[in-house]
Amino acid sequence: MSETYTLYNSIVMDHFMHPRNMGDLKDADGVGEVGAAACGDIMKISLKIKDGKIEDARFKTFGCGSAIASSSMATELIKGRSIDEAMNFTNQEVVDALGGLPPVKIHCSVLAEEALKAALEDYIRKHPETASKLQTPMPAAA
Amino acid sequence: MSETYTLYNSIVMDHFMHPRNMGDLKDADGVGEVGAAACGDIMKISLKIKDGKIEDARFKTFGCGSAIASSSMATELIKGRSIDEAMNFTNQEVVDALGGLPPVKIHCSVLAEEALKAALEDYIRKHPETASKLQTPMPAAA
Amino acid sequence: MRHVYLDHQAATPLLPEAFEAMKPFFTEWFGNPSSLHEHGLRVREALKHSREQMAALIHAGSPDEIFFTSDGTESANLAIKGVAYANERRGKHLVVCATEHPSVINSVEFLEKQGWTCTRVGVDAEGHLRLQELRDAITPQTVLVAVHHVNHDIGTIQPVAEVGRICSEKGVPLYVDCEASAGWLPIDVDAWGAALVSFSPHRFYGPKGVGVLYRNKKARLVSIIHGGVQEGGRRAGTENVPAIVGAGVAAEVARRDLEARIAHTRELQVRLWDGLEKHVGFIKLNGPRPGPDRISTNLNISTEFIEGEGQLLLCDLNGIAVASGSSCVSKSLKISHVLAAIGLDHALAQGNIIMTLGRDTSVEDVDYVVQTFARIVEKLRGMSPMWDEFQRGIIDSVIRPTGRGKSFSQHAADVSGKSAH
Amino acid sequence: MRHVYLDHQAATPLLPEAFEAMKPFFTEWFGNPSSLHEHGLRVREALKHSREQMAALIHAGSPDEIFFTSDGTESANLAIKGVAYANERRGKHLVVCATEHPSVINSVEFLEKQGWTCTRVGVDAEGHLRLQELRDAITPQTVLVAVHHVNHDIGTIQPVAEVGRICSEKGVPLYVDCEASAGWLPIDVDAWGAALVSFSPHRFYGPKGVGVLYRNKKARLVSIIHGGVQEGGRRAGTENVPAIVGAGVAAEVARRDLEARIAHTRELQVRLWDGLEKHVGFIKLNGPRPGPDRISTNLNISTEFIEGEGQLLLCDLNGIAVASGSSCVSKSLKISHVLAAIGLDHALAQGNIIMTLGRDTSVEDVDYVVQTFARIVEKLRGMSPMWDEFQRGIIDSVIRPTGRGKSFSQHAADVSGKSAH
Ligand SMILES: Cc1ncc(COP(=O)(O)O)c(C=O)c1O
Ligand SMILES: Cc1ncc(COP(=O)(O)O)c(C=O)c1O
Repeated sequence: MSETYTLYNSIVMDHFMHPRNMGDLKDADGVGEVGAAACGDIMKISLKIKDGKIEDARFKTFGCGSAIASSSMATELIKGRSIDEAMNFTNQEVVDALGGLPPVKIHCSVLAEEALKAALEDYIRKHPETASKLQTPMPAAA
Repeated sequence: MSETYTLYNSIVMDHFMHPRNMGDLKDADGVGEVGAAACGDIMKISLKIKDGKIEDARFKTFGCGSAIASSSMATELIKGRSIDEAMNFTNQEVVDALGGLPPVKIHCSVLAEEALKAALEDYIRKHPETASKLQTPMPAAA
Repeated sequence: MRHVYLDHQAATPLLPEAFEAMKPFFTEWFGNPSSLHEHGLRVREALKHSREQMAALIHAGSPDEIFFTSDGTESANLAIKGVAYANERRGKHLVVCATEHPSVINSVEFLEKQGWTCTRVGVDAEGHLRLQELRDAITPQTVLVAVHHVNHDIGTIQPVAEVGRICSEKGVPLYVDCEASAGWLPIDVDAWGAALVSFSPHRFYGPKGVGVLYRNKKARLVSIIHGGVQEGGRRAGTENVPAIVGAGVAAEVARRDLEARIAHTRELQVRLWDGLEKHVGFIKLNGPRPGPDRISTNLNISTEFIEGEGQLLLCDLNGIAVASGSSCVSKSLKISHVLAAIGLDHALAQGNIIMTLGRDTSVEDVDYVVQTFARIVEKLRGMSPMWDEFQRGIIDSVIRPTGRGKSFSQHAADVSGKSAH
Repeated sequence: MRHVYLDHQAATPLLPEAFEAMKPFFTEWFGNPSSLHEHGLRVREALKHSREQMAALIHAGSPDEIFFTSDGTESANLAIKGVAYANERRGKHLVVCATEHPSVINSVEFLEKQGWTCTRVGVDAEGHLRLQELRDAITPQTVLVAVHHVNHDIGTIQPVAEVGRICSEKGVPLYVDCEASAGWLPIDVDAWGAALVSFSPHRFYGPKGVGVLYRNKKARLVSIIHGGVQEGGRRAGTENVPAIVGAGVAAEVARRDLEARIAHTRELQVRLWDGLEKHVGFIKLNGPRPGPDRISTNLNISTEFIEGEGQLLLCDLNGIAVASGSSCVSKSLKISHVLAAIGLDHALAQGNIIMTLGRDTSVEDVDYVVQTFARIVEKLRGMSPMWDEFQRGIIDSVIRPTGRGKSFSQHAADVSGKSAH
């Protein structure tokens, strides 16, 4: 391999080669699995939530390099956030933290946002008592 | 110049570079000047005729390399022939003697034939007594 | 780290002897072949020689039937549009194979916008053109049949000689795109009865920047790039002399080494596929098995439960250069229309990798690829929710169905809310 | 024997520094830019760099506005047809200058067969486009105006900036063919307001096999060679990487040396024409005098009473490479349509020779050419019946009429039985 000629920038490549938080959480409080109809990628995010805070996050991804990097980065970013903060998470945060993605690959970061939201919704569905405390209204199911 | 890379074969190049019989005949017995409408070439052949034989021939040509070579070769070929023989002269003789011409340049040899015939006609016009002795009927004027 | 280049379908290194032959034409013999002086005439000779070398490679009757273009794509465009425009008054119908390269398919689509109609003939699961369907597709308005020799994606060798017989029976000219076969398989334009054949020497160790179109003298063809009277009036524009010279050398070497190249790559192809099949589970070869129906250089494989780009990237990081999807259009990241045409399950089309062998590939290279690829697949499956869900019986395998769980496509549709295909 | 190459309009030798830059891309960095692995990505970078070098040469706003094709002819075809097809619904009328290169004229003729109409704007005796005629030719259906920067035949510099003003006033995109000027004159696409500009680096010491098309982002353009998604979908086909790399270097050197090249060739141009005018009688310069209206490299001369090919051949035999008629179409031996458009007398069009200077041409070269050419003319006039008939007062000179005799054209018509034009 060459250091200089890679398809993605060095942050993306690093997250692709050494993904953070890869795997499943044994006793996940919320799990979201979403797919992108356009490209066929599938992403799954599991969350451990305690006292309204995301304590831990894991991902599994079937998809291209930038999809893997996006889910790795998304789980990194989300850890420690409150549910409310997490509900306001957008794909742009992933793109920025990765130092940019090729235009044709922006949808990978969108998928990461969607997987996270799906996991949060799953948590809220299972814990209806939390819903009333949310400042952000729950988004319509994808 | 390179010996190998020339537009025409070596015979044509030789006749172009060292034309035979170039010039005018002081007391020509017949002179023909013809032009090719297609390419704009002009060729003039002068003949010295004695006892029904072509004693000498000269040419002047305004035209491309193969036109000059064709007229040079035509005058060479025609010397010593009888009027009758000369009347049967065709451009193919020129082409063959030159070792071939590019297809787009065959008309140069035709022009040489025409110039020769025009010179012969001029001679016959000036010497009507010769016409009756001809075996070949005189061609219609070009 | 070992470096193994397995993307010979996309590009090949220039032969040193071809480069040597090209060198003087850059700075010394730089003339324009249209010039009437020494500089022009010298390079005109060189073009003539290359034309002879091309004619010999494909058994063309005369070097005058060889036209130089800028690449295989332009040759395909010229063949399709040049014949269509030349025969406009006779008819406006074309017949092509559904798995042609985009340079053919998209040329045809362009003509369709201009009022032509086209029938796309289907293929079987291994990519073989359906001959009866082709025969039935030809109408009195058909002015051209286009069938590739070898598929660029899955390596299927088409029954070109049979197609040629049908075409001559029906009196319709046949165009054969030989881009994926020239230099790697024997080509005999006369035996096939082909009116037009195209290929590109950069696929067999020639330089980029030149394509070839063979046209039988009897076939009508008009130019599509208009201007000067170069290439017998069929391709205007200053000829790429050095590339044409190098291409000629590459053609000559290809002709000389053809048998050896086939034997060498066939051996490696079998070894590579056997190794992969043994060390990587849930893997499928697309197109025919190594043998008379498949070109010796190409392996198109689908690895289940993981996606192609990740495989490609990890291969690259391990020094292995491969392609995914359709090598020529991988930028678009779309699943190749060839895989769609053979009816490949979406799950398998996603995990597609193309490995193409070359004359410099070695046994050690192949063994390194087998080992490395097995590790890569393991790593990616470890990250894949689909692999996990397969283990847990939620989804099933397409390659070795267990009878448990729903299909990948169904699952993908469920989680994305839309059908995956 | 001295060797003097005076056909820089037809071809130039490749710059050694360009060749050096190209070398590794043949055998080492041979990848296909569409490939997603290291080999592909490396050459993709190289294309990007060359695009930047091209953009700088013509002051384009962004390298993304630079497209690579195979040569100037293809670029012209793409500009004309690509804009015409893209705007088909808006209108089907084009305006071009009558003295465009055949790659423009014949592209337009092709479109005319497909239902477009085209107005050809005339030129004056020195080849300048008639601006008012151009303005009047533009209609609401006009989708493109095409005007070359410098005429390939007679070196006339066109008032492109004025044309640009008219076009932006009328809201019609302007395409400027810069093949005969790029690398030899400053080009500023923005100052001109040009929507499209084409040129070919092999005319300024770059390699053959690559052409350039600049397209302003606002101009609509569709591709004419269909296939893969290379060049932003506007030119399918595997890119000629080494040539593109070398072309970039040639563009950079051209930009750096532009002033020096102009000064050097202008001095030689003046010296050459002065020498010829002094030592060869009955000779005429076609196009404007050396100065702001004429490119510094080109001399197009007509020598009376003799024909062009003979001059060219004798020049060649004396080591001097020149062109005759229209350099790009000299194979057809037809008198250039440019000479016809400026109304040049047939007698003078016949005796046409084009000499184009380059950066390596020296004062000694020029003096040798003057001497040698004078001898050549003398020799050919000695063979010419026309020269003789002029001496004898049968025909008259066009260049310096004596009032005696009929015109050459009349005489030619008389002896050929048909009108000579
Ligand atoms: C003004 C002009 N345009 C276009 C062309 C065609 O360019 P190319 O020979 O690179 O195809 C030429 C060729 O000489 C030219 O002079
Ligand atoms: C079968 C086939 N035809 C045509 C082409 C286009 O050739 P090129 O890339 O030389 O333009 C390709 C390219 O890979 C191909 O595989």
